[in-house]
Amino acid sequence: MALVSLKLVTIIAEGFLEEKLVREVRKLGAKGYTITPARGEGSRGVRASEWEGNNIRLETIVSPSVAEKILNRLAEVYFANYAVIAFVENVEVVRGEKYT
Amino acid sequence: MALVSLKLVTIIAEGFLEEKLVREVRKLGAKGYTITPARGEGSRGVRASEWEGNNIRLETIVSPSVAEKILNRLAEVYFANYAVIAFVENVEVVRGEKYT
Amino acid sequence: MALVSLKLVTIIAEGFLEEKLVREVRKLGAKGYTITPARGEGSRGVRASEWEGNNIRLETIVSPSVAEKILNRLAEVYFANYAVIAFVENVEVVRGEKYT
Amino acid sequence: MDTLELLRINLLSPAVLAFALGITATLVKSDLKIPDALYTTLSIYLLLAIGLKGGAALSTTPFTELWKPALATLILSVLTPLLSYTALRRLGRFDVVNAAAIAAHYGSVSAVTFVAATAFMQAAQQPVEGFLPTLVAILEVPAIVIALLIARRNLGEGSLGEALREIFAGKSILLLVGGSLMGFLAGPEGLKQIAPVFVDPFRGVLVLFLLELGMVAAKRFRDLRTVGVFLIGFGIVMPLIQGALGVWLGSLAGMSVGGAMVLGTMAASASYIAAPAAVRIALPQANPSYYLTASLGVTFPFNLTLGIPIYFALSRWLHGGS
Amino acid sequence: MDTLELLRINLLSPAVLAFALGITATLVKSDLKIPDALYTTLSIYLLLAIGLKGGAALSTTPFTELWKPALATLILSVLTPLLSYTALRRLGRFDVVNAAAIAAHYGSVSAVTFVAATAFMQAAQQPVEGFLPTLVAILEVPAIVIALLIARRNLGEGSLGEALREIFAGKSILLLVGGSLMGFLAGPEGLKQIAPVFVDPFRGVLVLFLLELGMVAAKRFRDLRTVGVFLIGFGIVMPLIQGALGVWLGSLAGMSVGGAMVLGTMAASASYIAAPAAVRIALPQANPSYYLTASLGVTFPFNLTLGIPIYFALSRWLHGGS
Amino acid sequence: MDTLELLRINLLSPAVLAFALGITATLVKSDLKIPDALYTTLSIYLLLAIGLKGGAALSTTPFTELWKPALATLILSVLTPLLSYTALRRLGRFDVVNAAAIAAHYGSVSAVTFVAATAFMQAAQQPVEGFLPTLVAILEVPAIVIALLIARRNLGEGSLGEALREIFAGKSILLLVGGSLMGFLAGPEGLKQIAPVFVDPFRGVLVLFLLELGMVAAKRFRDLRTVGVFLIGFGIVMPLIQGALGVWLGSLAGMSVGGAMVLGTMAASASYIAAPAAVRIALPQANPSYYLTASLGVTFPFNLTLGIPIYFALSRWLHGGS
Ligand SMILES: Nc1ncnc2c1ncn2[C@@H]1O[C@H](COP(=O)(O)O)[C@@H](O)[C@H]1O
Ligand SMILES: Nc1ncnc2c1ncn2[C@@H]1O[C@H](COP(=O)(O)O)[C@@H](O)[C@H]1O
Ligand SMILES: Nc1ncnc2c1ncn2[C@@H]1O[C@H](COP(=O)(O)O)[C@@H](O)[C@H]1O
Ligand code: NA
Ligand code: NA
Ligand code: NA
Repeated sequence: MALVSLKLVTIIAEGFLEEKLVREVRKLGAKGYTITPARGEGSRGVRASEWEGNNIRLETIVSPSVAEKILNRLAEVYFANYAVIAFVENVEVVRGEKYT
Repeated sequence: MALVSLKLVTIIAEGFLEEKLVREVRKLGAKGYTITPARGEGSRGVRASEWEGNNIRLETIVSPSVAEKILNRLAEVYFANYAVIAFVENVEVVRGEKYT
Repeated sequence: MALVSLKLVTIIAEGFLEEKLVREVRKLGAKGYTITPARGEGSRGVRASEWEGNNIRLETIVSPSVAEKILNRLAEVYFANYAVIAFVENVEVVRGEKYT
Repeated sequence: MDTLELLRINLLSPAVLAFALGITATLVKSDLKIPDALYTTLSIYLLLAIGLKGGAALSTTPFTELWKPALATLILSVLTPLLSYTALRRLGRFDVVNAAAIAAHYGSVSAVTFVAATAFMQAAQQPVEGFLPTLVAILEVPAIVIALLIARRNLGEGSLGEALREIFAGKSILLLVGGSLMGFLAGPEGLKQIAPVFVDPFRGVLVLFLLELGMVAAKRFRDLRTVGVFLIGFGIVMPLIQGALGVWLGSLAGMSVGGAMVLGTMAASASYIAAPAAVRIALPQANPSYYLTASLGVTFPFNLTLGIPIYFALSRWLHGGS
Repeated sequence: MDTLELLRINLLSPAVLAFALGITATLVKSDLKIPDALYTTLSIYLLLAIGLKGGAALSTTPFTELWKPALATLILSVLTPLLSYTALRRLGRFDVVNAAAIAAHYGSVSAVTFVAATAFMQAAQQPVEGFLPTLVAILEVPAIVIALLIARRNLGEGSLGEALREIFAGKSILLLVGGSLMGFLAGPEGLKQIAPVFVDPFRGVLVLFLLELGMVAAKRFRDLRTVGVFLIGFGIVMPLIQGALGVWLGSLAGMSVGGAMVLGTMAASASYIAAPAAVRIALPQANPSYYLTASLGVTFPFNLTLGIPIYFALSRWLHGGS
Repeated sequence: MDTLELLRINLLSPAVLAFALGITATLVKSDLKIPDALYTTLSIYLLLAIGLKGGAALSTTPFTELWKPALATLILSVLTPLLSYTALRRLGRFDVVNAAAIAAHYGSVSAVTFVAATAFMQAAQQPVEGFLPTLVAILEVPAIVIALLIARRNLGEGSLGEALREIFAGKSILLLVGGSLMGFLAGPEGLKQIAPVFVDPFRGVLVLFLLELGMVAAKRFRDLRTVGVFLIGFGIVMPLIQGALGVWLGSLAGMSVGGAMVLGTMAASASYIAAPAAVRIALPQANPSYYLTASLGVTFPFNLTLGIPIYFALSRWLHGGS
């Protein structure tokens, strides 16, 4: 089984950003994504999201360059005004071509 | 605290495969698993799973050899006809013997 | 984009421990956490948690030293009597100062 | 009441309006989302309630009244999947697997369409046979089995056994058959105790269900282009043929105007709970875009809006009515 | 019935008691949790039910009866956000963004407060105009738009277009307006079919909803210290002013004692479904602690417990009653 | 009606049939799943509804009528955990922790068994005291506390304080006691307003609940082998003893045939909401397989099917009936 090394970008954000974030990662080159419902606390206090559903946890497996683009975009547009965090991990997948 | 290095295999799949996949990973040597509800999009279009609940995200911590067996099995039987992806990461755990 | 390496500690535990675990990780130095609902099986049999909701999957991004403290605390107090597992991964984040 | 008036009554019923609202919600990209848990709860409720009512009615129906409609239903359950399969293979040039998969859906029944038909009969103050829900269970299973058998015969192997187990143990049949048994054993007396949950709110619950189905159907609309013109036409013409067949066989079996109309609607409807589950297990190679888009994106809206009054007009005409 | 008696009736109503139970649950750190899916379901239900009832009533209301109350409502929807904005800027020294954000909430309506007011009128056996729910829809939107326009004029650009789309396609307005249309088209006859779901259980469902809102409001209490004394005072005084204005305009428009009281309560209430969503999109820089704590932690409990009987007493007094 | 006829009525009640359907679903490995949110919603509903009804009845019950049954209940709440503990230690040779954990469950009450008993009384047209739900709250707590005290005395330390807080703030007691207070304060007048939600659908909701409980109980069946023959026997004999005790004390306290029967059923039942939560906190070393399998896999099905008619026959016999 030939494994390919790729990046797993995980974004945790207030729920109402879901559609926006999906559009962003798709536009930046992600071929797919997975969302799980989440809740949590960080440095921000109350959020509107309490009223629009909770947080989401969005994962997308992408090439290193796409991962960087996603982080850049988040830092530019979202980190200031919204409750969002993101982190990157190395993962190994079968069928590497599916993700790039 | 003695930490042991193991593999975390994450499988994202259409929900109706849950029982099947749990049986598979158990048979291949996993000692436990965790499932979170998920939804997502990839290269496949519509799936029956929309009607049978959404995706699942199955995680299992296993030895490297079991991880390989799981990936092989998925590639053989599931990748062709079902909406399934899988990836592997390195994790460190306490009580390494619990997982092997 | 300057990325910082940190530890992602994931704890999977029976649901009724939620408040306790959140208090613990906060006290040991975590600046935030994210919880997703989960279910699973391991080496323990039936759990009361079946009746108090299912498992939770708690993630927190912390410095290596805090990660160690969390694992130590779990090993000391929780591993014996409760259905709990934990594992640690390396992740890269933007805005490293947010987490420490 | 002429056919136009019936059409108006149907289109302005709360159920159809809720369906339209659901479609609108998707088209304007509303953030309205029906929680999964609610959708599942409503499905469980509808199937169980259909079963309970049918079973309770059955317990007071003499067998002499029942056997002819039951036989008509069985005949439908064999004829309709064969009809669909042949049309899809010959005229639509579908391959074996996809033709069988779609045929399984059109042979089987949509529980919600059934409920909408009975709600319409209530609104039109047309009495129907109490045992009708029992016929849903009779019609639902054989069609799926036959379609899978066809595919299997043509393909060689395939895990038919597991698929059959899946169909019978599947929640859809389990609740329908289980509910019927419960209703039969508890009788009308037992049903009365739980009527404030399983009888009175029935039509109101249907409104919530159709709100969700409208949203789902609208999502299917996007795939209409992919599935091609043939399948869209099939999704409208086949219900008309199967519906007419159902109304006719029901009338032959001595059913009332309302009963024959509901049987016709059942025959015309395409399953989207039991059939997709079974097909996904037995024929994983089949493309869900075809069968889900046709049954949910075309046939369901057609039956709900135009089909139901048409089948009723047909039944009245066959019964010599106005 | 004097005002004290009204207060007693209100405080001991199942709805207010459920709110108190919810607060208690949070204060004693109970593990009671209302599932998200239930909360969403209840919201969908309440909004749809309000719409349906209003629409059905509208379909039998002559326009001559409607236009004056509708105009009064429109005037309220323009006046109240301007009033709030001015008070917040001048007296509270809030910046433009936060003042506009809070004003959007206080200009708009809280559906649950509206429902609690009508339930109270039912308990006090005071008839109200059937078309009142329609006024909710009229009052909800313009206030939000006006508040966002103010912020935009002062800030330069901003995605107002998207915010407007969000408001109109947002589930809150979609269900309210969609439900009204459904009710209007289906009429009282259609509503009767679904009454066991959308009419009879209304007040019982409100109890479940308020249990949850009590828990949420109690969580807001923790932030009371952060938001400062001014905002707390604002959260009590502004409803009284807006409520009085609403009762007075309603009376001028010829509404009944009960109708004017409910319109006053609507004016006095602060939105926490439609407004937060719109503000989060259009003014993401605004601090949610301010607007959520004020509307949920102060104004909602105030209106629910004391406000409602006060607005009623006021309406009776304005109508020359005891 | 002789005992056999009562048995038949009970076994063919919708509630028991739903339980059987749930068991079947698990045994045939159906994909039927009751959403977590629905299960939680049903629990909240049942506990709140029990409380509301009890409280409203209490508000019109003179204290002279109440004190004897309340005292009988208190006595039961002390006797039954001691009885269970002794039997488990002496005859079953369980260690202190597990014996105390199981005793906490058998001393406490199962709300669903209580509801099933009152539904059975309704079906058998046997009137019962309105204040019975209040006794549930009285019986639920002390037994758990006593069992935990025993364990603590024998073990030395243990976080009993936290466990007590957990019990009282736990959702089960909070809703039961909170609901009772709400019912008491709102009175029968207030209850009437919310009856379409909290009174009329009660038995229908029970059907959904028992469907889920059947599925859960059937999962417990797998552990029956692990827990051993003694515990299975205990799960059948102890309810009979405690049930007889309850019926007898109830009769002594002057309760009616129906009331004494329900009190007996309460005593016979084993908790599986409040007790597991408390035990998990205070005695985390106890093995949940024992207490959950015994209470859910043995005692609950036994009481639901055979126990309820037996306790009724006993009560009629003690009251000198046929
Ligand atoms: N250190 C952390 N570890 C894990 N999740 C976090 C952490 N900090 C924040 N989060 C998540 O990110 C969301 C937004 O964070 P914040 O913007 O800090 O409020 C929170 O609601 C949490 O779900
Ligand atoms: N690049 C990706 N990153 C994260 N999740 C993915 C990705 N591609 C696919 N998935 C998930 O895997 C499921 C099946 O993918 P597919 O077979 O490509 O439709 C999707 O529904 C997503 O949940
Ligand atoms: N090998 C494993 N991989 C992933 N999750 C596990 C594993 N073992 C246990 N778990 C999770 O941890 C929970 C508690 O485990 P245990 O204490 O072994 O019963 C289980 O319910 C699973 O959700
Ligand atoms: Na059909
Ligand atoms: Na207002
Ligand atoms: Na007991």
